[in-house]
Amino acid sequence: DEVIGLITKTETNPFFVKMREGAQAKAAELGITLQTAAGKYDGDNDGQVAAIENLIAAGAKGFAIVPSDSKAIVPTIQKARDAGLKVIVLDTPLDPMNAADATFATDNRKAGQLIGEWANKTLGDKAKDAKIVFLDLATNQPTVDYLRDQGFMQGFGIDVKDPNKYGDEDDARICTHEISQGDQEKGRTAMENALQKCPDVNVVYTINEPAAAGAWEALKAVGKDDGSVMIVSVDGGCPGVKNVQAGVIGGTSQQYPLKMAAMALEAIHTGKLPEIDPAVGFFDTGAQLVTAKPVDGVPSITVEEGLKLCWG
Amino acid sequence: MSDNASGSGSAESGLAGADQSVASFDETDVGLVRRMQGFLHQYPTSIPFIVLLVGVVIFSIAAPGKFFAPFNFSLVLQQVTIIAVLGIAQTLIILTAGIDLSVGAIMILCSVVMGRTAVVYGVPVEIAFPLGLICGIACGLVNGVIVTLLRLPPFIVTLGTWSIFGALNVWYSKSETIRSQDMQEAAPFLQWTGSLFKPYDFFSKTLGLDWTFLKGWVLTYGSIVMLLVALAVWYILNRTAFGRHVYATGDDPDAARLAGISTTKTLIGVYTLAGFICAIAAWVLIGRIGGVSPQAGQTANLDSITAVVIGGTSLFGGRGSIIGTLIGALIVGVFRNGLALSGLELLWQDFAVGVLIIVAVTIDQWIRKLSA
Amino acid sequence: MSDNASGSGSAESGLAGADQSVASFDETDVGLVRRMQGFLHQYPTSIPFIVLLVGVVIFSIAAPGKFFAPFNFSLVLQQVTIIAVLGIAQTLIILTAGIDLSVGAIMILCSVVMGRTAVVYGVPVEIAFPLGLICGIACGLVNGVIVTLLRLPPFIVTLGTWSIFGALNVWYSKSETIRSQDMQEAAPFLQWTGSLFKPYDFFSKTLGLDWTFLKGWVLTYGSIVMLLVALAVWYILNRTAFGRHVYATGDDPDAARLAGISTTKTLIGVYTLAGFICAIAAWVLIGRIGGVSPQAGQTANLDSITAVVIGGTSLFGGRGSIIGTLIGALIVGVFRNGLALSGLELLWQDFAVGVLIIVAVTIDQWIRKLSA
Amino acid sequence: MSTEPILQARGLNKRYGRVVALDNADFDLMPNEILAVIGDNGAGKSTLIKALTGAVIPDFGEIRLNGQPIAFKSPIDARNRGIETVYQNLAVSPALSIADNLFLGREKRRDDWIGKIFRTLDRGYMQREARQKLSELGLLTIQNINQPVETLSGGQRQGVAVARAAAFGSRVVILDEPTAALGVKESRKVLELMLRLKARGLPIVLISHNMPHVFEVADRIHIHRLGKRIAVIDPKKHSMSDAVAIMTGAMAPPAAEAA
Amino acid sequence: MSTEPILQARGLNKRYGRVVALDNADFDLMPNEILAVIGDNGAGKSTLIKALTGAVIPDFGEIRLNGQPIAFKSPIDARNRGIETVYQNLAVSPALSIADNLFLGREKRRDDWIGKIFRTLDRGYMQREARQKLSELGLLTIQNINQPVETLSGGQRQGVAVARAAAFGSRVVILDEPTAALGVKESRKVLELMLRLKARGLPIVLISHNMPHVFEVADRIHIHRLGKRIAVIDPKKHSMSDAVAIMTGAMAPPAAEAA
Ligand SMILES: Nc1ncnc2c1ncn2[C@@H]1O[C@H](COP(=O)(O)OP(=O)(O)OP(=O)(O)O)[C@@H](O)[C@H]1O
Ligand SMILES: Nc1ncnc2c1ncn2[C@@H]1O[C@H](COP(=O)(O)OP(=O)(O)OP(=O)(O)O)[C@@H](O)[C@H]1O
Ligand SMILES: OC[C@H]1O[C@](O)(CO)[C@@H](O)[C@@H]1O
Ligand SMILES: [Mg+2]
Ligand SMILES: [Mg+2]
Repeated sequence: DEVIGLITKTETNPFFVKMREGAQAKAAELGITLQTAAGKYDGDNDGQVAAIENLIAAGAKGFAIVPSDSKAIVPTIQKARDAGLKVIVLDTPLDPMNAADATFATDNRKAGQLIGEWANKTLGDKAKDAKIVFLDLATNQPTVDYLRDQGFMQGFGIDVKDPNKYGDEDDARICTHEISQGDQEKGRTAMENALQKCPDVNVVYTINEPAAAGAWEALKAVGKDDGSVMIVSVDGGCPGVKNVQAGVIGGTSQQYPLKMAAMALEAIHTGKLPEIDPAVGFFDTGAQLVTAKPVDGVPSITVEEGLKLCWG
Repeated sequence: MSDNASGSGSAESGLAGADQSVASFDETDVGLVRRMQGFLHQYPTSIPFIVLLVGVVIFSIAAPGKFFAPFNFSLVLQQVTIIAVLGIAQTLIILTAGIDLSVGAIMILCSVVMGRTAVVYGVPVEIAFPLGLICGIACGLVNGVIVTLLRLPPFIVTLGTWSIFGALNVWYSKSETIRSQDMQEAAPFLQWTGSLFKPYDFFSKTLGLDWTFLKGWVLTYGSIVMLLVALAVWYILNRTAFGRHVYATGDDPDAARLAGISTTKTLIGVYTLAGFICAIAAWVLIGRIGGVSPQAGQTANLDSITAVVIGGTSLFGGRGSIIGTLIGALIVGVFRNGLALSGLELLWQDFAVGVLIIVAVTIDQWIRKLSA
Repeated sequence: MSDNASGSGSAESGLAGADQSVASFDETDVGLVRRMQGFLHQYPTSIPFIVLLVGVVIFSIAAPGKFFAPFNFSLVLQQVTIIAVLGIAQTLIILTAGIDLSVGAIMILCSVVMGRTAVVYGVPVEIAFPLGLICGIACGLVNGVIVTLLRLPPFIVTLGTWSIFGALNVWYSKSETIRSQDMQEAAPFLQWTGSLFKPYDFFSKTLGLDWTFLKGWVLTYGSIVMLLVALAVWYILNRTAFGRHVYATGDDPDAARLAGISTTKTLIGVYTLAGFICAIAAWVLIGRIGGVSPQAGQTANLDSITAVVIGGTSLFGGRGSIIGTLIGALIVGVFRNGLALSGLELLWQDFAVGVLIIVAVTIDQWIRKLSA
Repeated sequence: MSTEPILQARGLNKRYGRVVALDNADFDLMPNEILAVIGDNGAGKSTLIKALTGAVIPDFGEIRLNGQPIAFKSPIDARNRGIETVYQNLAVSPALSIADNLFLGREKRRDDWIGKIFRTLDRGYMQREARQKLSELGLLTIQNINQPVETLSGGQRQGVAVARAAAFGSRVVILDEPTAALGVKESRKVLELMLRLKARGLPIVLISHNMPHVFEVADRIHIHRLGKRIAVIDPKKHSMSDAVAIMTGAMAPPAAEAA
Repeated sequence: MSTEPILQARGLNKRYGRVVALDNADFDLMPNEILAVIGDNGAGKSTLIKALTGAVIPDFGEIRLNGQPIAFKSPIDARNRGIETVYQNLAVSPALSIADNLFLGREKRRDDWIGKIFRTLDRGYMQREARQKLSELGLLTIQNINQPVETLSGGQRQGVAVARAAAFGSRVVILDEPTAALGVKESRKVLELMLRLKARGLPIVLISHNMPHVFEVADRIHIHRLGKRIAVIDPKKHSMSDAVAIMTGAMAPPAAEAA
């Protein structure tokens, strides 16, 4: 009886729940046992370390993991590989990336860049005196957080200074960075506070779609749901794509968690890894911009296409 | 033995004609300070209120123009509403010397039950909403029954049910978000707590009063629900027998039992009521985020306990008040909002919140000592 | 008044020749059950141990072959080490009727101080390591001084310092993780707690003993450090005057003060010692993850309190033990590990953890009642 | 003594770990009598009355109220049957006010419709009553009836507990050292109160170390020693000195009256 | 009364909100005397001795020890100056054992090198001593010296507190109703103990409602009423009846001795 593991960051984020559903379907198809685990919060390294150890104890063939702390987990992954387990990293690459057997992920910087470029081109001339609010993830800036944030800035044409850190820029168009913890309620509070500082905001970058939904409620409450403010996000979950359709979110970079998980299980089960471009270093499961208002020079898919590919 | 000692009988003969007057002392010293002291001594909940005012003054200076504005005050009120409602539930529990780690989980579970039943399963909101309330009552009842019948520490029980309710949430919600738009279509009533009440419009329309000073003030109906819940619980605690039993149970459970109170009934009542209030919080939550998000409210437990403790309620039970909790929630809300507006770097905002919490409670204790 | 009543003097004449013997009752009923009862009554910490054993038996059946193996037991021990060490610190605080929400933050801050100072700033580990320990002592001292001098509730104080220490962590660490490889190069000593001790090899090498039953068992030096810390704190609590003062302070602080104990000194001592132990936990943490992760340990507070409470220590102070906390940490570790190996769906694992925690403590209370 | 006892116990046992607090103890309370229970410190008097009132569940032994076997599960059961007790540790709620404590568990609601619908308490009534009950006990130094009980002096606190039992006892009143902390004047009032209750037909159990008090009011004296009743004596036939001698083991219990 | 007082207070005041507990109270304790303090419940006796021993900080007023003005910040200060007190609420730690309570705050370390280096307690010694001290008080019913104090009977608990004060007082011993919960035999032992302490040269303050006890051992009687000392009388010159009459306000305090 073959055991393969899947370890995600948390258990409640729909992104990971869908990833798990994808893995479950694949496991049933392959006739293997899937053992799942998750951290207790986004950033919980110790929970993931214990999960890996338990998989070793369970005699698993290998596992896929979305690392909470891309550096701190490395020695434990090494331990698992030494014990003969195949390890495939999903969503958030390790540092160094080659510490895993393979990485299947969204290119988060690119995901940010896509919405940044789209926002910039959509605004056109107005882009040069835009007022931008950033609803980021957490004070300690985990990888996804700065990758998407800095990617957006690069796409929008802002000088990012240190590309692995936000908050050090001096572009006048940046009005404020607020913390949303990727949560809808906290996203709303963050947007409310941002509105106090930047009453004339017209672009809102959000770390993910729950934060975007919260921001929308805050904007709606002050009558700024009239199209004067553009929200961009990352995820491409079904509620998010529907929000694009409804005009709540202007554009979102869609990720493909089910694909990541299914591919990973297949690869561990068969022992055959897909072709990986050495220049990138990981298998890019792709990020596509979903928007109802495509602009030239920024590849995008329609809402209808997005809805077909969406998760959760 | 002295020759005077001839039993208690002889001593008592001295009692004839004993003074029957009640002790009384002249209250001559009635300067302003003493009157202030007397006031604070009699109304100790006014003390955290003073601390709150101090906070408001400081931030009005630190973030000029932005912080001190009717609109911003309305915002702060909206931002603290959920934690305040949960804080009321938590106050009830903490007054009995318990603690409830499951309030956040109950709230999410009930919001999922209300929202998903109505929107995804298409059940009329007239049924889905009461179902959500029953969910809260049931969760609270489970807590209460385990705490009393198995005689386990509330910390353990609610730690366990936190896990259990959380699992049920994942199971029932399938971790799927419900969008504000879908909610608006299927069950707008659930969003009502998020809609705005404008006192100026209200008074000018209904009573024809042109109270311009009210212009700019807005309230969500959620905030009004919060105030009503607070009022009701205040009444229960202070004006009914059940309320007295809550205090007695928390103060000294053995004494309460010996005095003939059923601490079991009291505790089950408290946990159930708290569960019901968590369900109300779920309604307020839906109003605030427009829809349902199964991952919301993860810090709600600690935040609600914080509001209670800053509001002056003792974690050891038997001492505290609902008004304190409301003010406690507001104090934290004002600090967070004020610091966010102050433009301080995020990292130093965290630092400042920590310092301010300690300072606030220090001032509180200091005034209390002066007025003792 | 009856004519017999002629004062206490006359009553006391009956005292002459009063029985001077100590009350004694025949201990005839010494069946097995009564002896078991007597044993449990005298050694109440053996009760959670029984619960732990029950858990082990159940999982050995539920996850056959996988759970009951020396390798897996070693794993569980490694997994609970950090929480157990923090739990020891937390036990000290809780025994004084306090609570420390900052233990996790102190641990992370100290691990960052140790690791970053050595690896990034290139300071010799002989200095960086003590610096980390001093960091812990300083944090604990800050908590203790605020709690005692400002007389604030520990909940508030440590909630505040949690924020403060957390901000200092972000500031000093720049949120940068230190990789294991870099640590190994610059300061391997800090990783020592993660290296393996193999009892079989040890005994065969040093004493030439071929104890085959030990084969397969491994321990990290971190686990050994944990045991040593537990032993030392147990000794302090039970065999020194300071330890008695800790219990007395938590039991009834007013009585302790009236009895002539300096509760201020005792509390400052306790918080400082707890801070020091958190710094030791930081060392164990570095060993466990190989490097330094500035965002680790967010649930460490709750987890450590859970271990303490499951271990039978009262949140109201004055009653509890270190051994209980170790077993409490192990119980949770065994549940989580056993459930993970059981192959249950994640969601139902959470559900089961909740149920098992409640069941475990129910059994504990039930045995206690039988042995009372 | 020909009538049936109101409250009776046979062979009560209670042990705490290795300590035996009750060792086959018997007990009889006759109608309309004041029964004193005396004994050394630690003899088991308080445990006995706790066992009789449901505050402690005896390991074994039988209790009868009016001849019916009963097994109180909690003090509430006893109270519902009209047995009112002042426990030695008083059982007051420190943070609650004097009035709250007096009416704890039988709060008075307002008589009007508000009281019916909203279950509003009649606080004015309870405060007035509380003040009056305490004045009856001579506790005149209490200046503020809404003062929390924890701020009262030792004697005032005891007064609150005694006033509560006296006000509500309807079948049996049990007082465990009710005057221990009371002054001369206040003790006298409590003794008078006991005689008044007895005149109203209530039987009373009085535990006390104060021999003059005991011999003044008791109709019979139950002597407890080392966890059991060793004698019941008639205070008119025995001197205080005898009682003390029996209680401390200096004298053998009189044969006829030995329990 | 020509010698200087050991412990003296003038014009002590203490109010709690609207309640005045001490109202310009004076106090004098002479060398090698037993001074009784009597007064109604709530008269302020306990507050007075709390103010004298640092357990309560008076609002104003002056305290002198051996003629030196002092301002104790806490009971520890008083204890370090040799003043040992049994408070009315006993101040024992319920969860700690009898032995632990007796030695609380002055634990005995082992004499050997282990004790020096590891500060190990000499538990055997403390247990033996504790057992002996309690036996001296006639508390023979205590079966297990390692029993937590909370499991003791009311009287046994009081015995522990009294034993502690008696064992360690070196300059002044203050006893606030030390025999309230004690039996006849045990009370007798405490009175004997007081006389023994006095014989050793220690002055003693005894607060009690038990007039026979007071008149038996006291050299002088301080009468407290409504927060102040209203008289100091000589028990040889006044009867119990006079004392009670003065204390309750039935009789005017004797002019010469009025404070
Ligand atoms: N919870 C308990 N655990 C252990 N021992 C107990 C407990 N309660 C009482 N005891 C013991 O039982 C014995 C009887 O106690 P009890 O309180 O009944 O005595 P008492 O006769 O009321 O004494 P007193 O006159 O001092 O009040 C004592 O030795 C006491 O130590
Ligand atoms: N902390 C407090 N807060 C408010 N009032 C208090 C406090 N402590 C004492 N009092 C009041 O002060 C007065 C004096 O109390 P104190 O305890 O000194 O009396 P006492 O003479 O010792 O009486 P007893 O003989 O009953 O022990 C009482 O009326 C009491 O209610
Ligand atoms: O919280 C950050 C996490 O949230 C997601 O965007 C899903 O909503 C993930 O891709 C990311 O890892
Ligand atoms: Mg007793
Ligand atoms: Mg007193």
